[in-house]
Amino acid sequence: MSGASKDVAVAGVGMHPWGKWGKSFVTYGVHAARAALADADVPWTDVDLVVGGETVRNGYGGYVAGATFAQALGWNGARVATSYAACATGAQALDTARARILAGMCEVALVVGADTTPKGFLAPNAGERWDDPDWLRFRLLGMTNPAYFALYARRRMDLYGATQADFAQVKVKNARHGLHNPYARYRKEVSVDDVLASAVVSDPLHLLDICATSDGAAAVVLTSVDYARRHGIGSPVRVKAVSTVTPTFPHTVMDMPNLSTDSSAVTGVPERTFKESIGRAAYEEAGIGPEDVDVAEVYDLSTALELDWIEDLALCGRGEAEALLRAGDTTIGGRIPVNPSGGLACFGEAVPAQALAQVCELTWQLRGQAEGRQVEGARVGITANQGLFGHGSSVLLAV
Amino acid sequence: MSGASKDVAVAGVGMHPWGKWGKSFVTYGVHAARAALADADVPWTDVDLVVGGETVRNGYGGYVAGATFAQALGWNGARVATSYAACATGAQALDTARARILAGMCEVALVVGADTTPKGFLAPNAGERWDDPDWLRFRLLGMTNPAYFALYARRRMDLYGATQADFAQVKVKNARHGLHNPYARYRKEVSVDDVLASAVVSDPLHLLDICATSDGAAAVVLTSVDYARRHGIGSPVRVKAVSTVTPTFPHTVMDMPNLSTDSSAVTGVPERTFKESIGRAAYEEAGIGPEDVDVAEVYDLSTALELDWIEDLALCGRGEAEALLRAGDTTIGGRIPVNPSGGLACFGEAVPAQALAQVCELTWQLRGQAEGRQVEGARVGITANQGLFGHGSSVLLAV
Amino acid sequence: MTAPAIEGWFTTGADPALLGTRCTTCTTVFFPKADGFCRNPACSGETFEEVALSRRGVVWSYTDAQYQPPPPYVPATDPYEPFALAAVELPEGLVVLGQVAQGYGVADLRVGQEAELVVETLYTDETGDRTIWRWKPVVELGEETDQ
Amino acid sequence: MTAPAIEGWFTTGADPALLGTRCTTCTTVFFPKADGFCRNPACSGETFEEVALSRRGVVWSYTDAQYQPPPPYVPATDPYEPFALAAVELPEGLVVLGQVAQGYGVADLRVGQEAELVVETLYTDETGDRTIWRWKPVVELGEETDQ
Ligand SMILES: [Zn+2]
Ligand SMILES: [Zn+2]
Repeated sequence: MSGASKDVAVAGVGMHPWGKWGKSFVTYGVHAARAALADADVPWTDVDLVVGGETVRNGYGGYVAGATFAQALGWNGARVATSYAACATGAQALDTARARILAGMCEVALVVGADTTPKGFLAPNAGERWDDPDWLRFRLLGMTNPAYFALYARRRMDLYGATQADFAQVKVKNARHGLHNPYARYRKEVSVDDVLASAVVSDPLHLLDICATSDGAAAVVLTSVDYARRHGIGSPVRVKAVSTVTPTFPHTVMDMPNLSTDSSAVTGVPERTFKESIGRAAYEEAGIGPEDVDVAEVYDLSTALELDWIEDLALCGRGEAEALLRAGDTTIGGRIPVNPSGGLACFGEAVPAQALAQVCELTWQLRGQAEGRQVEGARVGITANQGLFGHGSSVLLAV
Repeated sequence: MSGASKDVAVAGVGMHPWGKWGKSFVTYGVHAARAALADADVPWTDVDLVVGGETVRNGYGGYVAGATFAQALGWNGARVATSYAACATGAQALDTARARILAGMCEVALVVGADTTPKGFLAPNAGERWDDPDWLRFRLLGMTNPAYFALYARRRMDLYGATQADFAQVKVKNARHGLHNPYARYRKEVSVDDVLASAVVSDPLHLLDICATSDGAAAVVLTSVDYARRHGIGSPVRVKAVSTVTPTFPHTVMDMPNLSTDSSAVTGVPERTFKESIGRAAYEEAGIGPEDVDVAEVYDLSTALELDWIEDLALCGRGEAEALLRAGDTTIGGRIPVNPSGGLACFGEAVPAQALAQVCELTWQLRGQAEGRQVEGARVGITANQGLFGHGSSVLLAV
Repeated sequence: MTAPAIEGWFTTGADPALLGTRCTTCTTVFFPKADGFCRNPACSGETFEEVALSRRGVVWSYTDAQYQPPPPYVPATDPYEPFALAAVELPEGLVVLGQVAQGYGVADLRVGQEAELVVETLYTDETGDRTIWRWKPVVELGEETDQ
Repeated sequence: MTAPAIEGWFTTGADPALLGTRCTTCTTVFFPKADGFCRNPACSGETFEEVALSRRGVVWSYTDAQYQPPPPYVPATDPYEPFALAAVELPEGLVVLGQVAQGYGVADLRVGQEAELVVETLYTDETGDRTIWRWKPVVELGEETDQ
């Protein structure tokens, strides 16, 4: 299959502002969907596929999110699908839509992710579940999500000489990036001292190193390149790749919510870690290399994780991300701006919407519409995130 | 796109026997997956996409079923996806795999659905949810699933002259069909008198008119037609269509778990009901008409619903299904055998596996391997089911 | 104190009626009340006005619950007494489910027959009677019996 | 009565060890115990034998829990006392998480340092002490202090 025929067009994107609004995820999702349709100038009745990102904390309607959004927008007979892949949910939903378009089974797809999050710590459902690692890690170890993030952060310190001030600097950068983003929840400058003065949650990470959970929604209208052209969109932002690979056994990097890794004794260690393979698959599918990337949106569940991702995406060598950060290379105006949207630091996490929000931001960036946070001349952008249980995603966009 | 290029091959199918075994859904799913791979003679390491049918009652591992199965089979770096669509889950998962194959993004896909069901009535989760119709229907009306089935059954009686003995006859037929099916849970003849002597659950339906819930699993290996040919499968069973349409507003047939229908006053009634449109979309996609169908597997949540489906699939005119049944046309050996597997009557319902089990049965039928229940000379088969919230599916297979 | 089992779904006066909403753009009626966005796919309306639905309609189908439904259903009596259910099509072009009025069962019903909305007690809790809408078969003149 | 917080995951004698399983086909070791199917994708093994894992390994990383984790974590003390956590790579080629032995904190740890498995009390309930495996830093000779 030739490169061109593997493209689909991003005809429109839309979001509901992130925050804690106390409304139903359906309201957020429909708001974002209507915004994306308006952005694309595509009528709802033209949509022939709706893909929902599932939310598992909002009753039956959340399990069948695709159908819930389709009904709320008004049953129009479209095909429907609902995807779940933890934090990679939005990218999986996008890929489901992309595949149907590339297969000639659909012309206009609407992809929606939205969440209403509970207050406080993310903790497992009630009940005793002695065969569920997500329950056991709390019961046997008291291992919270931030504790996993902290393991990765500490490795950077001991192996590469990272400091807590470096981690804080990621937050400072992202807070500044998000200042003018109308969809961001937190729009306020933060100093290194602010971060270091906040409470330590799991050493070496402070409260301000760790992202919050938010309500939010994002939507993307994907179309065939043909439909976009007929619709008057001559040079749309294009999806060049969506990576949804799983790990290769043995998966040797400690992964939330597991209590252990696979053993490498018999089979040896794979050439790439799971997170490295996520980006690699996207580059291979797109025929685009890391050296071509102008801007990246990565999953900064913690500040230190942003540094991991920069290396996992091969935007610099292993152990070099702190140098990039200190040189201002990852700031807007630098060599390779990372999280110009402000990232999770400014948004907070809204699981099924997050990977789609990254695509929204890159679309605005590649169109030159990211007012107040524009990466000048950006033509290629990449996203990355990782979910639980071997899920992760990377979306490569180009104009 | 030409007809031929829209086909994918069913290279292998496999199941775990239905029943109440008290094991994890993962065990059932891996068993079925390995059986399907063995049937296809495809090594697991050749699989480049795993699609799981989600189960929402088995903890986090059930939410990410695709990844759970991929990990249990051994991380092999394949792409992964997880679909949810209530009772249509398996067909949605199949369609996700098919689209990626047709898009040239994948050659060998493994689709797995498995469930471990709780004992007793299906009831909503605990807690008060005043905006969830699935909770409200119990709280305000005491409306159980069988009560919805009973509404449809009663309409057949008042409008078309169906009798309770007709409904019982569906059970008698399906029980006989399933006698020799090694995957069926119930393999025992039943008489009309047995059905009529069982307790009335929701008038006019007796206990034996309504299907049970079961543990079970089914898996399908889908490949490109090209891969199948290279692999030595010259004339595989082919997936000709997968219909996953949503309703068209107004959806005017009372649908579980809703308390009401849409209003048709402003827009008028759509040309086809939702269930009619499910089959219609499959026929249109396949370029095959109801007159070409040799065998059907339909979702007999109740005996009376089988009669509805026969008409919804246009295998006879509206109100004529009882005549078909009475003439023995829907029995193996008749004009258009329905549920030669024994149907839900013999299996019980295992939500994410059910639509895939239908595909397994039709594959065996079209290959001539349905020992003891073979529909002679079957070359075209269709499945149908309906989930909650505007989900439904129909898969059209041909050899 | 007597109060509806759910707030704002129906009126409780002499001529009780279901309360829906009507889209101010396309006039489509919704029950239960729609809010936020109109579900007519051809309409982008976002404002609704409350509307009382017709009190009479035609039976679309009916059944009963011979076993006690699981929670969150709250049984009205102990031991459990079966009740009937009906789906009734209103002149507004929609079908609404409801329990059937006390004293009536499936033998009193027929597809196509007229039914009228009444309000009765669903269950009683520590604060008093919780009421709900129900469908009462309209019996033809001369067949009326005292319920 | 003292008993493990989870059955069959570790031994509790003088030299306690984690209990995993080894695939009898490909010899790959799993902890927690694998059963049913081997997770090595190149192996179709379905039988496993129990195996005790090495008691010493090398610290892969470490952290602590400065706030009380939510349930199902059971706090050992009231008020809550923070504890450290470590991921330790064993010679069997896998990394296993554990709390850090009592008396040690992140200041006592370093990536690459040796650690040894001990069994200590996780919490106490109505039936007695519930024990768990923990990682104890192996302090170099001359640096040993009395814990
Ligand atoms: Zn309207
Ligand atoms: Zn093995």
